[in-house]
Amino acid sequence: MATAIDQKHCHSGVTVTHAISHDDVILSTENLTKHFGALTAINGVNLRIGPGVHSIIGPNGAGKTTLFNLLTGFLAPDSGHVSYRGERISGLPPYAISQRGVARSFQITSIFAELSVFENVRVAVQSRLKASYNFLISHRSLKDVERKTAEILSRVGLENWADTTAKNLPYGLQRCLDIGISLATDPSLVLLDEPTSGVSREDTTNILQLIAAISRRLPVVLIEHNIDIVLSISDMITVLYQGVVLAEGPPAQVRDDERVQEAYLGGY
Amino acid sequence: MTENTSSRSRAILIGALLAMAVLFPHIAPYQALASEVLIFALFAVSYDLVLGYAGMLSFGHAAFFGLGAYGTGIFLVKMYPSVPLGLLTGLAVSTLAALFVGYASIRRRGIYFTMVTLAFAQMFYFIAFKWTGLTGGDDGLQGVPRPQLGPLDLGPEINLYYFVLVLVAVSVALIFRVVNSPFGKTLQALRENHNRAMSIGYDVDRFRLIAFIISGFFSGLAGGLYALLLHFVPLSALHWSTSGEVVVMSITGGMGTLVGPILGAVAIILLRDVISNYTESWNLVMGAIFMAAVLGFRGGIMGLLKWRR
Amino acid sequence: MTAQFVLMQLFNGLILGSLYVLLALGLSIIFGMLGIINFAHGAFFMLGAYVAYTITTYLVPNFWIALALVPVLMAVFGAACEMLFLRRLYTLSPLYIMLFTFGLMLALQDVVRIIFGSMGVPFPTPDSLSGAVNLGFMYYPKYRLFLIIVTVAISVGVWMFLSKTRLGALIRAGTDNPRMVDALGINISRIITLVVGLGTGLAGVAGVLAAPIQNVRPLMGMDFLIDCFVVVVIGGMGSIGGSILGGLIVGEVIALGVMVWPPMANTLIYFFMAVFLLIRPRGLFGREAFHD
Amino acid sequence: MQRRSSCTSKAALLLALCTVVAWLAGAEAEPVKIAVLTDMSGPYAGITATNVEAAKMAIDDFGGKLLGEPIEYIHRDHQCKPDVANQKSKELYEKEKVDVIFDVPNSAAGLAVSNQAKLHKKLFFSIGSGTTRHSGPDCNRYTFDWAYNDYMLATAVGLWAADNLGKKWFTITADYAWGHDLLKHFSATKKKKGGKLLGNEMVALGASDFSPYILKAMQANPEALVLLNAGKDGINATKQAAEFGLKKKAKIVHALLFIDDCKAAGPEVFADDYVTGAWYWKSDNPGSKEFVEKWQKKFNRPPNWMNAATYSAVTQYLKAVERAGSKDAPAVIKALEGHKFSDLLANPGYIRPEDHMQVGKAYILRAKRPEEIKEPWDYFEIVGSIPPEEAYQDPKDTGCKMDDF
Repeated sequence: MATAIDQKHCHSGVTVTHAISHDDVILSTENLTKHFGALTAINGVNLRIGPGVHSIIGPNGAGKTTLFNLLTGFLAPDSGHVSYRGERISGLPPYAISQRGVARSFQITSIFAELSVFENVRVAVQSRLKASYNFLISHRSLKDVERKTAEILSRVGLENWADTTAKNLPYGLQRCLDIGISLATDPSLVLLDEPTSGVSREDTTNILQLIAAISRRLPVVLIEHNIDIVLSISDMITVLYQGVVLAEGPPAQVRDDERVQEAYLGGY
Repeated sequence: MTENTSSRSRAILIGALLAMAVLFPHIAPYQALASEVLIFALFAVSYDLVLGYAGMLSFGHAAFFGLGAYGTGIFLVKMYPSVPLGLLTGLAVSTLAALFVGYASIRRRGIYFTMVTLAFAQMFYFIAFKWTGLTGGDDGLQGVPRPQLGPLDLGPEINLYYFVLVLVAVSVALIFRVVNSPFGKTLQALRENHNRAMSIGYDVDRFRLIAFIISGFFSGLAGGLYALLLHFVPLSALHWSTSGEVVVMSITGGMGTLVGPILGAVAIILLRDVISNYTESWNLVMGAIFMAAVLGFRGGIMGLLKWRR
Repeated sequence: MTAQFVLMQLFNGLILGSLYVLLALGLSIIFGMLGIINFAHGAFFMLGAYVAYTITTYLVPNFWIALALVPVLMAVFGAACEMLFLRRLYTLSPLYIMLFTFGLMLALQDVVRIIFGSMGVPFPTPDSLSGAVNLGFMYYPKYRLFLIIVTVAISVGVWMFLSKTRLGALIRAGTDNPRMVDALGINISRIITLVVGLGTGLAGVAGVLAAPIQNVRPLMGMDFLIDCFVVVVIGGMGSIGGSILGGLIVGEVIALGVMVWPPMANTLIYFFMAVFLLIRPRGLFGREAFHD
Repeated sequence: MQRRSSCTSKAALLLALCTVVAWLAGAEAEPVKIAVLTDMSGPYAGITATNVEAAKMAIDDFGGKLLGEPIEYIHRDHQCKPDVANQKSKELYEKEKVDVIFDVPNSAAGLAVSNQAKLHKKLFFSIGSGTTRHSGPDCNRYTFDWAYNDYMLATAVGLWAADNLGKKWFTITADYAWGHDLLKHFSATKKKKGGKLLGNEMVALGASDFSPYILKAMQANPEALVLLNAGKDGINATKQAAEFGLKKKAKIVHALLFIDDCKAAGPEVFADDYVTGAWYWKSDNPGSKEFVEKWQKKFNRPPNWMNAATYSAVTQYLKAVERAGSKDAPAVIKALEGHKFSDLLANPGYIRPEDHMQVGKAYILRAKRPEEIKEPWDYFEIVGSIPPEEAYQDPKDTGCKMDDF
């Protein structure tokens, strides 16, 4: 497993630049803040996301998932804003943000349980079409959608499971399907929330390979618990602690940061 | 793969259903009951679009059924004796009502959605109850005519049955189409996982609203036909118990299958009619059937059929 | 319209509200636990009145004994229903459990009709509580005052039980998150039985208390059931405090509506609920619904 | 061989001919078939379900045969739902080929069945539903309204109350068509008698709490509180009126109250209240005692006045068929129109040809106090009666335009 990760690291490592130049920034936040009652979950966060794999780490309750929810419109910030390709997207509903090209997966597997694997992806591919509102034609008539669905399925390694009902998939494959659904929306940025949590070693390898493959085409933002994975796969790491950015930089720099070590040890 | 065999078996199923529908009034206890069964089958199918496919437990569908009936009835009684125009009026009224109720309630989720739909339906009931000049109040809207339709005399029950059959068959076919359209597939996705559907770019509330309106449209058609069948509109068409009835039919038959709610409507209406001829305790019998249905064959009649297979 | 009348009307709202509170409490905790609307709740209410009638007519002609026995008997009945039937259904969609309770409602009402007839049975006010007392601003029936006191006592009792006892804490935890209680190694199914029993017992008490001022008949629960849905929704599904406050609010809305435009009084609560839910989507103290 | 076959064919022909003749003859003497369509499981079932027995008894007492054929009988439960009533009436007229339907309580249901009777050109005797529309704007040649209507209920007791209880009244009205109808006729009576209406409260159907209305009534201090409601509403209102002590100050007058209500609520609830009745089981009309005795023997309780009305309607229908010599609807209708008779219900009774209302005396009943009741079910005392001319609206004013066949 270690070798696999190392290899990936080599692959993606090539594209890394330390400071992302202004033109490369796809998504950025400015002074993003969110309170839940007395708790400040996210506090004045400034993020700049560029190409490659950008990981967000931090102990439980650091505000990682809240950050994702703010980026994708599931939550509205109390102050500050999110910009995507120069457009302010905070305040937009989640579907509008998705339509602009930001895809996400969820920490707890989020698929369409009673539908077939094929249908899970098909409906996501279809989401880009106005035809989704058409209730007078057969869904089978959208041939392009079917073709693209098959393509996505093979990309995430589910081509042999197309007719299986999603809830009957083995857990590791459900996580792949979750990622597949995100990819099917033709995104230009992918946010993955702990894609390997609760997954067996073997499946973890598969998923990491998948992420690496994706990151070659698209920028990926990753929330991940496993420090080893993070260090091996990321081009950039942001450390959140109690809603504040504690440290930011390439893996080596973050690894050596004393505050990070302290926070992490304290957090666990 | 199984595409061919499944489409052939589907064709056989549809053919068998249609053949049965044509013969039905001759084997049903009486002809008018056969029409009633069809009308409630349509009501249940259109309700299933909302409950079974979009996953919204509406408890206010009596409003659309009842307003369809009143719209049709009032037009026929007070304005002009034409069946198509009457039905169109009923459809317009119920669709508008569905738009209004849907718009107000669609953002609520779960049980709160259910209760808002109930609240609006109760208000329509109250308005119909009070506006006696227009609706006849609790005496019902009496004396709805069944004017000649071109060469077709709708007076005899058997003629009305075939008229109803044609409209119901076309409607059910349309609803089947809706369910298997890109739109219908989206509905099922958002029923399964609301947040996921939103995160892949679907304006979930909009889909729910459209589904609600389509459902209200066909419920209104069922209501309009009911007015023709009865020659009058009972106020009870708007009562919450009518909503309860269609929910029960859907669940008993098997939600999210379309065929299930049809079977549910057929079974419940026929059973009730027949049982009530033999015993005053038909409520006890129906209650026992519902309980046994849930305990015994889960997933409704359709679940039972699948399980047998 | 005199001030005295308004005051009296507020009092009447309190009485009506009291019955709603008792019914809604049971309905609400069962909802919190199982995530279902219990359609049989109105039938439990009716059954409570009939059990009291049977006790006072055929066993001991004493209202107080009936008042003490009925909640216990009804709780046992509810718990039995849970253990015999509902328990088998938890793996299904809540809709099927609702259909089951709907069937149970029809069956119970009809069984009572077959045994006691559809016209109902007499149920006089107990002698010690008949007549009126002078409240200073008006004469008010003793029985109604008694009803308010009992409701307050029961509400406080339920509140104390749920908030001060260990068992109550478990129930609250179970209502919040059944899985968590299970994870703590506590037998959740026993807690569910207890909650259904408690809810049914509360419906039974409401039935006994309503009997002297209502026509005791098989369908008496139907009139209350839908109103109670409104109460529970306004209060917030699964919330104890919400049921109490919601019950009183609905009682007062009806009572005050009666003064403004009587025929509208019963529909007013639906209008009120619709507007209320548009402003406060989860009711007063509501949480996310179970099968949201 | 040849001959033999011709022989058999002749025999077959003869047989066929015989069959046809027999069939034709049979068609000629098709038996009279009557149906009772009533509420047997809904809210009125406690009053009306036994009407089925009353009809059977009437047929038995008639001899069970008419026009040389045994009388056929069938009944259906409409569950108090107008849509079910409407559908069941179609079943009865079309599939079961009944000649007449009796009863159909609930105004909406009654009106719907009346319309079906007209469409099918068969008879309908409305008994349970009280709406004046049957003998008013919605009258038709095929519908007869038996024993009572809302006008009679409100007017009779109003006239009597004005003379005997006092002229200051307060009304509590059930807020639906039936209640409004009663209020209209009651107010007219009040005007005629120079009474004074101190106030009226409209109460939503299904309201279980009457205390605010009782309180308003008490403030007005009337001599009589008039309850224009029925069934559980009547019981609830009366229970609560007693609770607030209103009964100590004023008499309560009901629009509709049956012995079954007294049994259900307990006699102390209605003690000393007044109501109109079309009949009471202690009345001494011809045949009344025999009917009650028979009923007592069979059901161990006396009949209510709906039962008597059903018995009377069925009997009068059968007699009309006998007079007409045919079950043909127009012939039977002509035999009924303007007919005068005396039976257990009405002594004398008269079927007005103008609006098909069957009229008779209206009885004023007083509910006995518990200590006055010496015999089970003897809840009422007849304290007066109002002649039909006063109890029923003049047919000129009903708004009925009787149509042709």
